[in-house]
Amino acid sequence: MRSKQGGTDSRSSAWLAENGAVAALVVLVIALSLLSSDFLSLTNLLNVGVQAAVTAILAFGSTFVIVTGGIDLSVGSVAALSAITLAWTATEGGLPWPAAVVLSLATGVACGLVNAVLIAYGKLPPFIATLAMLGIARGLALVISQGSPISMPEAVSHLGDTVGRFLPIPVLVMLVMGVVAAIILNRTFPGRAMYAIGGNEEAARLSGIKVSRIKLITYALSGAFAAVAGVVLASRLASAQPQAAAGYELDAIAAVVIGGASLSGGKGRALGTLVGALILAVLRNGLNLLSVSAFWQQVVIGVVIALAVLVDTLRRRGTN
Amino acid sequence: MRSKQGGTDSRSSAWLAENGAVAALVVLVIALSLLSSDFLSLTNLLNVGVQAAVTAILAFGSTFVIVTGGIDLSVGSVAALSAITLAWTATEGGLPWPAAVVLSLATGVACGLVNAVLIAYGKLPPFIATLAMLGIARGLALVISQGSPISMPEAVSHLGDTVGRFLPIPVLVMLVMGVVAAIILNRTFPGRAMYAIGGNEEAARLSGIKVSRIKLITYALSGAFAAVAGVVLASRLASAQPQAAAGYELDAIAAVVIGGASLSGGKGRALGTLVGALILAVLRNGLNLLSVSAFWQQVVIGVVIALAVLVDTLRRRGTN
Amino acid sequence: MSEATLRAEGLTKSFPGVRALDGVDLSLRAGEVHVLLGENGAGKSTLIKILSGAYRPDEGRVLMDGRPVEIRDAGDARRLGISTIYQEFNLVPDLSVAENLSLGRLPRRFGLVDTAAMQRRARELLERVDVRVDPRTPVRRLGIARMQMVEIAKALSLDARVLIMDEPTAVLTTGEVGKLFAIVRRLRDEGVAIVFITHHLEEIAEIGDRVTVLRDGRSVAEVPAGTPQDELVRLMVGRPVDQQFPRRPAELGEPLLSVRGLTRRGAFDDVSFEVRAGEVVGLAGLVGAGRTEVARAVFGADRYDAGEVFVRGRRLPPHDVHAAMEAGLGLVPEDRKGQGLVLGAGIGENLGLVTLRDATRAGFVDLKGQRTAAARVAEQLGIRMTGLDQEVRTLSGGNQQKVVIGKWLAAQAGVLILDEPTRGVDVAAKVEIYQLVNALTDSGHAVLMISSDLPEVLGMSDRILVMARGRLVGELRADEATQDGVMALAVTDVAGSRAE
Amino acid sequence: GGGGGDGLELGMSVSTLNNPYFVQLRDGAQEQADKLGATLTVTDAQNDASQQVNQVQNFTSQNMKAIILNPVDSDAAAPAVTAAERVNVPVIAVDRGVNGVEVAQTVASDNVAGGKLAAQELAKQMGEQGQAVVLQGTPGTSASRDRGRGFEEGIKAFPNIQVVARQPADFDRAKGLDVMTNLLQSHPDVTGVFAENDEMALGAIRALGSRAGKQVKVVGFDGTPHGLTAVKDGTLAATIAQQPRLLGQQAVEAAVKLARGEQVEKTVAVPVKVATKANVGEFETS
Ligand SMILES: Nc1ncnc2c1ncn2[C@@H]1O[C@H](COP(=O)(O)OP(=O)(O)OP(=O)(O)O)[C@@H](O)[C@H]1O
Ligand SMILES: Nc1ncnc2c1ncn2[C@@H]1O[C@H](COP(=O)(O)OP(=O)(O)OP(=O)(O)O)[C@@H](O)[C@H]1O
Ligand SMILES: [Mg+2]
Ligand SMILES: [Mg+2]
Repeated sequence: MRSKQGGTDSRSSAWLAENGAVAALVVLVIALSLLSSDFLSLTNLLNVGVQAAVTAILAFGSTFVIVTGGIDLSVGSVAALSAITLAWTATEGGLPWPAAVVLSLATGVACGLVNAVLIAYGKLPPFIATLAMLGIARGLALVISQGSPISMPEAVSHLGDTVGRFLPIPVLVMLVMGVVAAIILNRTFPGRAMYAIGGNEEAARLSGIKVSRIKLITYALSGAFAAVAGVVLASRLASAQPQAAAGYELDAIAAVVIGGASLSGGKGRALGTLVGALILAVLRNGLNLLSVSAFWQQVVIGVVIALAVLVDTLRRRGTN
Repeated sequence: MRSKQGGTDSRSSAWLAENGAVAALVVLVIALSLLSSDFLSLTNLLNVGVQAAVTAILAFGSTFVIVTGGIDLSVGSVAALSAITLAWTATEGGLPWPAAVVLSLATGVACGLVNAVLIAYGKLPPFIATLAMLGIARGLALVISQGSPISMPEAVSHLGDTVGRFLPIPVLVMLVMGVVAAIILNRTFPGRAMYAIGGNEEAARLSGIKVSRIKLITYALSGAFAAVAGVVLASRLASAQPQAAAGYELDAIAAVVIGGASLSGGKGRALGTLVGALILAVLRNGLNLLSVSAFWQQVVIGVVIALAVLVDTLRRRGTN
Repeated sequence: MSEATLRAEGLTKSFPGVRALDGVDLSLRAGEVHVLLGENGAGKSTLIKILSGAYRPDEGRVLMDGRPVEIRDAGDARRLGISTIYQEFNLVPDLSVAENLSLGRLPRRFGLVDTAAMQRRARELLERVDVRVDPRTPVRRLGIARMQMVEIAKALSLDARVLIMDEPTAVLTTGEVGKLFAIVRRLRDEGVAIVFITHHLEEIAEIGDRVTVLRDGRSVAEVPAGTPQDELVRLMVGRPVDQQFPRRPAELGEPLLSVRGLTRRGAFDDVSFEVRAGEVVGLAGLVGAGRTEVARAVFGADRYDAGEVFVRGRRLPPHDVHAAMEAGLGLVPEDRKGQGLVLGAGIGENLGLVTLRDATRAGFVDLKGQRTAAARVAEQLGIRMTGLDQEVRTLSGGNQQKVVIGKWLAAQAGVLILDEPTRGVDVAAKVEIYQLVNALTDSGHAVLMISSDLPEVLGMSDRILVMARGRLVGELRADEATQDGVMALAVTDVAGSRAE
Repeated sequence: GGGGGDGLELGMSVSTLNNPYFVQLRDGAQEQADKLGATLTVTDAQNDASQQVNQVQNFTSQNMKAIILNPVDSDAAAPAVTAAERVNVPVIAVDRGVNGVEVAQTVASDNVAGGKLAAQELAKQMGEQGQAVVLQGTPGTSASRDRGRGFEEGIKAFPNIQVVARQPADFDRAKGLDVMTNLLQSHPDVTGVFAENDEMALGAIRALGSRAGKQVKVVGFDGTPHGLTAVKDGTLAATIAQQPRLLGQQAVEAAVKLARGEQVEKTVAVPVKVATKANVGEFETS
């Protein structure tokens, strides 16, 4: 129940209620720092950040799509295709690297636009359109690269380094993309329109929102974020791989949903998505540190994901 | 517009409109028989049937779930776990094979029930609950098998053979499971309740349908069908593999959606799902016959899936 | 009077299996309230959806100020100054009231949404329609009546030349209707052309200037608003309808439903009442009085904190719809789209939903029996459809409402709770429904009827309970109740009874 | 512990455990670690190069004394190695090399050479003539690339053998079965099959039925237990045995030495061998 007293208190609890995954993350971090003495060091935490970066950036892009009630299965493949495009045009193609970077982003956007056209004008279910793109983009990445990894241009590879002595650039990029996603979602017209479309597409249309145009923007953004993720990934590996980020779409979607979004649309926030991606990364990092046997890891990851979201939904039910 | 004359004509066209994917399948079959002289032989068509079987059986199970508006990502893993359970209990465990088969089905049902409890009582989004199960079941399959394939008991392996000279048993099993799924969906109380829940869960609840109980049945069925698929797959290979059917969940969902279901629930039919699975199998078979290069295959599959569903949605728009 | 602001000529629109509009003409002048009248499914909503750009006509054209115009989408309509309140809510449940009010036209500064300006605009608009609600509240939390007021506020925010209102009063109580009419009169005097759709005939004389009557997708007459109601009904239905409330009191029996001390903090407090066999009990109150909440709690749809519910002397477990139904309770919910219907399923399917369990033998559903029963109910209520397989989504609003009621008629509930049962239903069908209520009580069943339509409550109830702010504040016998009497109770201020 | 590796903590990142070959690699390493009294932590990178980088980073946070890396991809492993060597943790590459940076030791069998051997053995068994098909692994993986390249180079020497189809079956037994079934429709006269791993080969054998080992010769790759059994049974004509256990053992041995500050060879080549019915007894089949 809402009360008028207790401003800060109820605000912070309201904030927690809306960003419930935070609680799960905190519990996880506490548990892991008790279980492993290596966990709570600065280097390790930065590692977790770096390891979360690619998933988080993909997931920010997926957040737009999921907020509109869609789904994007192609993000992993598009990330690989964009990275391959960059590396190939910069090496074989002989383009200067800034041009290659632009081309790589354009590739991501183009894939997103194709998805959007199929969905908004062809009326394909997003699942099918982006599943098709999952195959197409992956196939094109293989075709362009002839199946072999391509070295990244030196200049771009520095994206995998650190600034100063500590701060890894992937973490920086992740935070910047998160802020961009948050601003788009909360403060821009297309962002608000995404919520309206996901909440009630017909109402959005009858309120004069150009639904198809907003969908174009949505999937283009998802493609662009995927391209950034692909470039960050390739920079970390110093090489663009045609098989990179395979299967990451499920991680990205999981991060968004753990972060509080609903696959039926209308809900979701960039901050929640970040927390979702961090939960996944912390979990994998922790299992490595605890030397959980490889076969058991998948079991443990599954159990912990279920528990994390369970904690969240039960707590939410308690407050309501 | 529907007219009162022309009974049969409008009936068959109404049937086509509801089972639109059939048109796409026909086009595909015609195209392939023109492109490859080997395609339209009885043996090859039976091959296609066998190759569709596992996906189709998984997809029948997913149809229940998708009709209720849920999603089941765990079917591939559950199939592998069930097959491993069978093989392991029959060889290492020394159980007689009929007992092992029952145990294997029970394993599938148990996985489904865990999914359902998390979803219906824990209020987890189906995506998260079944993603967790995807990891858990796969992990358990690896743990039990220690990562190595286990031979199937001889008796069960005959499931991969043919009856008489021609009819492959996997095709038979697929057809039987399809009929079972169709009857459950169309004629039984739980089936009709699934449609109501997928169409409007609140309205279903206020009409006296025990939503949680129906969800238990739904996911348990999905698990049972996954177990059957796993056993069929392992019989074909004469060996249960811990990594079998990895990634099949996307194929299964794609088959259901190509078959006319909607991921938002309330729609879907067993026949459509069968057609969806056949489209995927025909496509893969055709690409092999045509010797399309490995790198291009994924591109072609993506394009054809998009086109197939596009044809369907455009035609549907035409008639309305 | 002057040249028509908006004219529609020969509008025709077909859907699969039905011609919804067949050459309809309409002329709308500045400064008039033009009432559209017609049975459920006559084509009123289809007509206004063409004017607002939601549908494109198959034939015909629309002129504004004598010039033909193309209205391809909502944006076009807005640019032409046409603003519409649809019959079905077009709000986004998870967004705030303020954002819904600015949907599609968010105020922007430096490219970013100007939240402060949005809140300011929302406050002004809510003030104009006199609704007290925090603009930051998500729309989902508003009751249906207040959602309607938000819709009205949203339509007003456009400062339109043409304002179209599709059954805005269907879910409002007398108080809100008064507020709405005051606004409508002011706009009319400012020269706005207003289209007004209603099934409450008494509202026509009160607010209307001219009436266009639609029947079977054709415009059959244009008459002044002062036309006697009997004549309007004859034009609309094609035959006279005796629209007296035909309540036929039945013999009272045992108490079938007793509610004792039912409480949910923040919603209702210490509610106790009884409904006896053969009785119709009306539950009246202002919007937000908590009637819907009480009904849902009794039926087991929601939790409650304290109190007990008995049916035929047996105590019901709380929050268990299935048990309530087994005991013989039924609920026709107020929100037909959200709670009553499976929109994507067929009419037959929906009508059979409640009886699905009973029609099951050994796991298999008797589909044939279900269909026969559905066909009978559809016939009885005069549901206008192309067949039992037509998707409920594509029915007209009133016909959807008939389906919601119909599925409970088929179930033969011992105690039927009706929450706004005749919302959007035309006069002829209303009488049908009243007759069915009579038949229920004649055969020893009981009915609890919640309605914001005071004449209906007064006309159909044997006893009237009045709620205010979550409490029962009074009880009136049918013969002693008057509109003023009920209203006086309904505005009782029960201090501190509701946490606000 | 007899080997004097007491309590040494070693990390090992395996490219995938969804494949018996790598399971054997791990088992070999584990046995050796147990024998030497070292503690070995094994992680599964699930064929994802970046997850592997993460795992190596995590090993360094855990202060592992040496890291055994079974690269998902030779190129993509370089940053992981750099990260480890920055904090002076020696890295041993096993099964695949690392391109671009130097590791303390590379223990590998040569996939390209193995591919060539496969071509020669297949040609021999086919009588140096006829039609052959290739079942390719997951497109874009280094194993598929290298084995495929070796095979193509090797088969060139036999002008009377025609490779009539190359189709991917993703290293998966079920897919091997389906793809082979389909290829038999369009190429009924094939007499030779090269599968880029044993799993696909075993699938192909299912597809061939009684023809396997008689009219049609199938050559696999890896020498997994099931593969070797099939060789013994005569259905699999040959497999290129890589001795994964030996690879694992060698790697752990080197890791323990390095952790104790001793010197090791830059490269250890564990030979690939052709296992045929004649010599299959020499290979361990457990
Ligand atoms: N999208 C649609 N598809 C098919 N039929 C439709 C569709 N929309 C409306 N109809 C049909 O058109 C006819 C006119 O419907 P409309 O909604 O205009 O009626 P109405 O006059 O507004 O009725 P009510 O008073 O019940 O609101 C009905 O028979 C309805 O079933
Ligand atoms: N003044 C108020 N302050 C806070 N919440 C309110 C207020 N009035 C109503 N509500 C909320 O609105 C909803 C109920 O509104 P609703 O109008 O449906 O009630 P009702 O008594 O059934 O009235 P009606 O049947 O006329 O719609 C509930 O969620 C209730 O808590
Ligand atoms: Mg209407
Ligand atoms: Mg109400």
